[in-house]
Amino acid sequence: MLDYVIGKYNFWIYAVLMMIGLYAMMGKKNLVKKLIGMNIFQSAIILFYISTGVKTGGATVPILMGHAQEHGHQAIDVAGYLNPLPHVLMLTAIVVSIATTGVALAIIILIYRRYNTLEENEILKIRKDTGV
Amino acid sequence: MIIKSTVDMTRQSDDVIVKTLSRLLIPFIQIYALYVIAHGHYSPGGGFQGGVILGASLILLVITYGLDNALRRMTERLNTILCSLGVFIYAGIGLLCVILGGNYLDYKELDQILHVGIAQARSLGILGVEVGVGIAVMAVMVSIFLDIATGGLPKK
Amino acid sequence: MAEQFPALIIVVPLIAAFFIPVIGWWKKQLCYPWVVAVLVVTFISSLGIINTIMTTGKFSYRLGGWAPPWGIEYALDYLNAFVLVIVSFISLMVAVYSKKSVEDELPEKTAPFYTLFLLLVAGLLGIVVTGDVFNLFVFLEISSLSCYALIAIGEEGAPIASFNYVIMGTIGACFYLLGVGYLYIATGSLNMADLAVILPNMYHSKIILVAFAFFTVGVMVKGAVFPLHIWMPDAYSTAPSAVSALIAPLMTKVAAYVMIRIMFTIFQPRFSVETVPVMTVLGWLSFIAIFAGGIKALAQTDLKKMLVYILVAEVGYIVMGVSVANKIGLTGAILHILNDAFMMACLFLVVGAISYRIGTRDIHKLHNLNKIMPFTMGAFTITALSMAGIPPACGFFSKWYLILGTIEAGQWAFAAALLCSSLINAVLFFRVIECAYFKPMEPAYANDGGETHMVQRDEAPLTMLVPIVIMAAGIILLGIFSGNIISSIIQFAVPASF
Amino acid sequence: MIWQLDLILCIFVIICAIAAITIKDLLAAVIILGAYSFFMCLLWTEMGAVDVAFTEASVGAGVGTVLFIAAVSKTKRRSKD
Amino acid sequence: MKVIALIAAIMTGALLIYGIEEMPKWGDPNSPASSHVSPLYIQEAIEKTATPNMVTAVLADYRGYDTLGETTVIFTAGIACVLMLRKKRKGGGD
Amino acid sequence: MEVTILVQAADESFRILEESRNRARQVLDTAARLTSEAQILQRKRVEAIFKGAKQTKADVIKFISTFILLMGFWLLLSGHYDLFHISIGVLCCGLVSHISHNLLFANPRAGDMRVIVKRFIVYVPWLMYQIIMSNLHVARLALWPKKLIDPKIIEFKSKLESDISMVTLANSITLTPGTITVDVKDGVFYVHAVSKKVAEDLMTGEMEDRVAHIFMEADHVYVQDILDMAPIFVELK
Amino acid sequence: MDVVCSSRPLWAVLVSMIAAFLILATGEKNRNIRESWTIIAALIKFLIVASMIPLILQGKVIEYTLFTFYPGICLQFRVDAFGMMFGIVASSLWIATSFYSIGYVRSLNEHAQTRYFFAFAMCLSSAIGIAFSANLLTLLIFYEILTIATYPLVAHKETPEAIIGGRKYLVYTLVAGCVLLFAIAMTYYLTGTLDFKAGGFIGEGRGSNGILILLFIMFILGFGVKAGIMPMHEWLPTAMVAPTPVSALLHAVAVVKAGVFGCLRVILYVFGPNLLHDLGLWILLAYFISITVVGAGFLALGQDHLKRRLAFSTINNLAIIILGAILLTKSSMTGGIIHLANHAFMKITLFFCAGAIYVKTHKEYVSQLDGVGRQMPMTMGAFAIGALGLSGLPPINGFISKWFLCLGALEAKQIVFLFVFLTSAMLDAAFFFPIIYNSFFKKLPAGIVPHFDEAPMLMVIPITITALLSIVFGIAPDAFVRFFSIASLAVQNILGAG
Repeated sequence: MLDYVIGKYNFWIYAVLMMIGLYAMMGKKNLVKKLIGMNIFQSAIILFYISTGVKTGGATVPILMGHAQEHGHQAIDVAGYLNPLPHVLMLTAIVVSIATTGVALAIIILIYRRYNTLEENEILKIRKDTGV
Repeated sequence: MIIKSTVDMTRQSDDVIVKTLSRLLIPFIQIYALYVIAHGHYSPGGGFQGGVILGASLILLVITYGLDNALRRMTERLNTILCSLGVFIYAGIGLLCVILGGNYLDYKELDQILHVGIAQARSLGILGVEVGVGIAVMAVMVSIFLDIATGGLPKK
Repeated sequence: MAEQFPALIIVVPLIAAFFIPVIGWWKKQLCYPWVVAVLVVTFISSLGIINTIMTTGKFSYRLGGWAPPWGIEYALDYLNAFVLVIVSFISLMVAVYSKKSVEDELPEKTAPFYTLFLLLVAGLLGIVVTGDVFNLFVFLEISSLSCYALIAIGEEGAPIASFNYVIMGTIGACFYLLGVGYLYIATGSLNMADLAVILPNMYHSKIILVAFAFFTVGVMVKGAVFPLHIWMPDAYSTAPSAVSALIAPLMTKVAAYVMIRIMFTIFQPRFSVETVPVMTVLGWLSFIAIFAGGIKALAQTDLKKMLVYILVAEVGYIVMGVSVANKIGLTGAILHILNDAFMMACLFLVVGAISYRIGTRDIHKLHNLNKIMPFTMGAFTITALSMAGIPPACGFFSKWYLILGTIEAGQWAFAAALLCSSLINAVLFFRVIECAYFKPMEPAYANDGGETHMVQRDEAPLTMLVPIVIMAAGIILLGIFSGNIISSIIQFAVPASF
Repeated sequence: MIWQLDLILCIFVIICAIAAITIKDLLAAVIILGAYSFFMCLLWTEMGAVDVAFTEASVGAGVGTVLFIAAVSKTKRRSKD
Repeated sequence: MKVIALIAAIMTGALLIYGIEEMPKWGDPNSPASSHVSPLYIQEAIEKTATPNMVTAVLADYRGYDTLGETTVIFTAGIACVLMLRKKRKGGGD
Repeated sequence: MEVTILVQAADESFRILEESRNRARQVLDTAARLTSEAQILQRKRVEAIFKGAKQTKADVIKFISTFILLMGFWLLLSGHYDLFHISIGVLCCGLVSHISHNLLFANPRAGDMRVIVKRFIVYVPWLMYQIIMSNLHVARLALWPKKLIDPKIIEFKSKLESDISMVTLANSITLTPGTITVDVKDGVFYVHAVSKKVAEDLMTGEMEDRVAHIFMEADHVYVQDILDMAPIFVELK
Repeated sequence: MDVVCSSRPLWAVLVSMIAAFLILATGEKNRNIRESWTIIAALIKFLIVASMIPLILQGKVIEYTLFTFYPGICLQFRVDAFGMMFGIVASSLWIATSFYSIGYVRSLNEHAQTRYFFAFAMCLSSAIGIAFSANLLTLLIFYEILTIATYPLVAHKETPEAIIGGRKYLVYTLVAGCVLLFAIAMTYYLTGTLDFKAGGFIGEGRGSNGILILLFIMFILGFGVKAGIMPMHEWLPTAMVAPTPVSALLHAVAVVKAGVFGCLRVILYVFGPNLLHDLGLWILLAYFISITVVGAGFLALGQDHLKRRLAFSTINNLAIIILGAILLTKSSMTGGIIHLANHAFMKITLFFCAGAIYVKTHKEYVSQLDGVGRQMPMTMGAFAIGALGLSGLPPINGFISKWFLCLGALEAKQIVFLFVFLTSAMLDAAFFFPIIYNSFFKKLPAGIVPHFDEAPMLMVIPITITALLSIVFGIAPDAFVRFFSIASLAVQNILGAG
């Protein structure tokens, strides 16, 4: 049990981060807060992916060093480099996350223009009052 | 209904220190961004990161020197064209590979026009693609920032 | 050239979309013909693909020339070729239709609108055509992002609806991404075909189970399956009419496609049906969805809102077909993807045309609409009959297979739900038809023009009418030829493991 | 990969995340989000994902925060929860 | 809403933690993630693409299509903001 | 009777005279105005040509110096000195210099760069010395806090003119421990000083003088400017 | 049994459908052309149907397969003796109804005539489709088309009560359609086929007795709604708000007969006499139907509205037909099948008369009819013939069918049902005789002088013809189209197979 908790503590931490993000996305009334939660959620997922690429035992960043560059034919030690694939995927995910944030912020500005508030419950109230 | 006056991030800053320092820093930021794009093969970084930094340098320009000054350097139209151009470079390189007889984005076909060997052709293909990404990301970042910070480019 | 169709079908709309902002600066009027021309090319490519598949069988396309588990692969089989044709055809029709409604609703934003329109279509096509789970996520985001923006420029209340959609959609996409991550941890692969080979050895694993759960929930959010549909009614009903006509039929259908893909291609039916109780849960959720959607729709007076709630129920149909997990039920589900895409598209187009001409969508204010817009109302009636499951319109046939599927699975309640739902649909649509065809003018209204006041015929403009009529005709033709469609395509599209 | 550093960074990240969603001043929350991104970026560097860390530094802590600030300064700074 | 959010978050967390149990050991070089597809990238990248940074090689070449998608996502976001917010500027453009 | 007629005639003739004089004056005025307008236009044109020529020359210089600076930076960063990478570097530097040359050297009155750089290099050790000295002072303050700490904001009007010099001064003040530049507004510095001694040190104005010296301001004639202008004047004449 | 492949059944169905669209295309402006389409189509249809009689009488079966929906299910036409019976009735009476309708709508100057004739033609088309369908699914398709096509006719008047009537009609029939759909799906699941087979096919499937009973109940419920079996009859009197030709069509020719036809198909061709005997279902149904027979008769007595009285009479007679079939003896079946035709002729006469009276005098209630016979002797004469026929008096054709039915009851050794038949005949007499008596012999209210004033010729001629035909068929049941031979052939097939 102890091993279950400690040996994989980082997974626990990602889970906690994701929960925080998800809670903020759904539970917070303020729209910007929701977006902050969204960013936290997304980066927690990214963290999760990155940690799948980790290799213990002397693996370094996935950039070929030194002479290996010149002598491409010599065998490259696979265990010496981290797994590049999750990094690639997460680059894309970060981009997606910033793009989503940008669009969402633009929508927030549209909302603010119309209702002059960013609190979800107030907006709902205004909408109910105006009957739309 | 009184709309609370909001802070305008695109007004010219009246702080001389900020203005001067950013003036001095921007060219270096830009060259660093281009360095990041060009050296994506050897070091961390690449088109996306470089593009973001390049965009950030322009955003800095907008924040310190105001929207109109910045737009004189990078007009709305140019920005839009760069957005499209960047992505088009990427997609266009892919399409070029198709035209040269390979599959989509198969850079080894570029060897036919570059005459450098397959691995080098791929490397150059990657570079070209990164440049496209950089341009697109730069333009888009600036565009998004302008839209959000000004609420859609108000009066001149 | 033919072997390049899979690449072209995505790349052509993408590249075309990149040109639109430039075209918009130059000459605004050119955007529309450009989009239509591009979508025609796309449609032809999709036909080319399905033709290739029907003559030579399924094939794959390697992007960048890299072998599958390492590079990205397009795996084309009957199922996605079929959905491709649907998506490209309906988007073409909506594009043709969009001219007047865009001029009317968004006069100053033509260029960005059409850019996003094409990007949305490209994203949807990409989701369908790709054979890589992560690539699917990327295209999912392309389509979602353009969707958010397109919805947000709708009428009053659209931005907040769109924001809710952003939140829910991001949760869905992130869950999907988490699912991909768990699968990746367990298998190290991202290729669907590769996953399908690796996975059967590890069905007992909890990781796989969790991955499956996240996939399911993520796709359910995107596809607005019942309890996770809450974002959808507002978003779809406030969007501009051309947009809702595009996304309402396609977004949900593509999500349903992804669901079928995940459940029966990546995972074997053996896993999806036996190892996890998800099918039962899904079945009952769709059961509730069918009723809840129908009942909510009954409460609406806004025609578009009503359609949106019906869409919830229709998604329930497809999910129900998936959840019974037998060959005939799945046939019904796939056929319903086609039929419902047509019906929904037609209905939303009609509603758009009505609000363009009459300026209202209140179902109680549609008096004499059959005289004002006879063709539009004709199309509406045909679609309504189809929705109510009246043969020979296509809705009947998908319902028929779905019912057969539920009976074969022994789920009597589901069959009953399907039947009740067609009754609810009948009530919903006959309310409108009754009002449009049989209710005379209201006295107060009639007094203005007097008894002799003849209602002027004021049909929707041709660019709107043509797609509507084509869709309506399509509904009948699909019904009549549903046998041929099943025997030549869907029969093979049902995953082979059944 | 030093697990002590890893743990400390993780804890910082969680603290930042909680702070970012609880603080009522949105501008402060956004800045804390920037800090969160920065810690994230450190964490990734420490895990060897330099490219991703670089991207996060430029995007999450850079442009992302700027966009947030722009939006907050364009709207309201106070939040009610 | 807060309660629902809390429940959803806790359920998600529970699901995540449920899956943790059978995860490969943290940083295991022989885990499937590190041993199925990725070794080839590490071995081949320099030879096939002359790019020492494997991340770049994979990003722009092996999975270049993803990156095209990614760029398109960014482009989409830019155009989306233009569509939603951009107003006509007096005197600027048409 | 005659008298009245005479008077009338005289009045009339006076009036006519007056009118004609007025008209003549008007004509003269118009002529004068037109000439002066023409002159102003002429002068403006000359000024424009002069300015444009000056601008172009300054631009070229700015471009080249920016380019050199950036290229140095690039080479420092790059670490790949083959033809391919250097040519990319040249391309990039050219691009950045083109779009940003008027940022790095925005002030046309910046004077001779060589002189500035030389003087700046001389200035740096002095600044270092100052920093060390005030470090010691602040350390003493920190150790015996009660006696000497007397924080206050002092303000003074600087004689510096250009932005760059003011920024240098402000940063120098901030760099020296104990003092922080809070704000600079229209040449007035608001500095937060931690004790009386640092405030007095600052108020002696030595640092300001040195900065002014670097940038050749306030007590310097703009020799370079005149040298710049001379050939253009010659050409124009 | 020889099978002949011919597209004639298809054309018989299509002819009126094509006519319907021609009518729609011609529109309101060219009335004569529009109505000539109706008549031409009616004649052609009759000729096509009649041309198939000789083949049928030779014991052959005409088949035509249009599409295959799914392995084992086709859209298929098959003309057998029983279907021929219904087909010939429907197509021949359509001619009469067409002429009559033209007279009716023109003299009342109805609105929306194009819609009226369109729906009318569609109804006939689907009625023929029902008659000639080869399997349950085809039957269902046409059955649903019939439902929908009838709706505009019921709600034709566009008054609130017409709309309510339409609504009620739709609710009843659509619910029935759903039940049927389920039952058919179930049947397919059990047996893997839906093709009708003389003597039944469902017993060969894998259904347990309980499920078969359930299925039977569902089938009867489904078809029974249109046939007006007692608890589900409510829509029929309400639908009397429709114009009289529609009522005639509804109650005599197409709609209710389609229900009865469906019931008989199920009883005789899906379940078959043997199975029903084995399950003991027949006796239950027979008692159940008897309630309708007697109940409807008593209810009819209480109606003052003429058309409503006729409606209850219809319910009564339809129940008799079903009762005849369910008694499962040779004579009773023959009687039932032939009553299908005979009742049609008599009832249509009665409705035509009611319409003619309404057109001329705007009288709708039985109590108002005093002395009408003197004003409209031809009409009332025909009315008398129809009424007497229904009461089973020779030499009118009602006598023959009732005779066979009574014989059947004796054959089945169920004296109860003999009394049911007799009671029904009595009741028929009881509620028709007063009308005839009053109209001819009762004094008019004081001050009104009766004068000879018949309805327009276009109405009177059809009335006369149908009345005369009733007599002719009563004297020579095998005249012209040989009803009797066809009916006995059908019975022979069923019993022979069983």
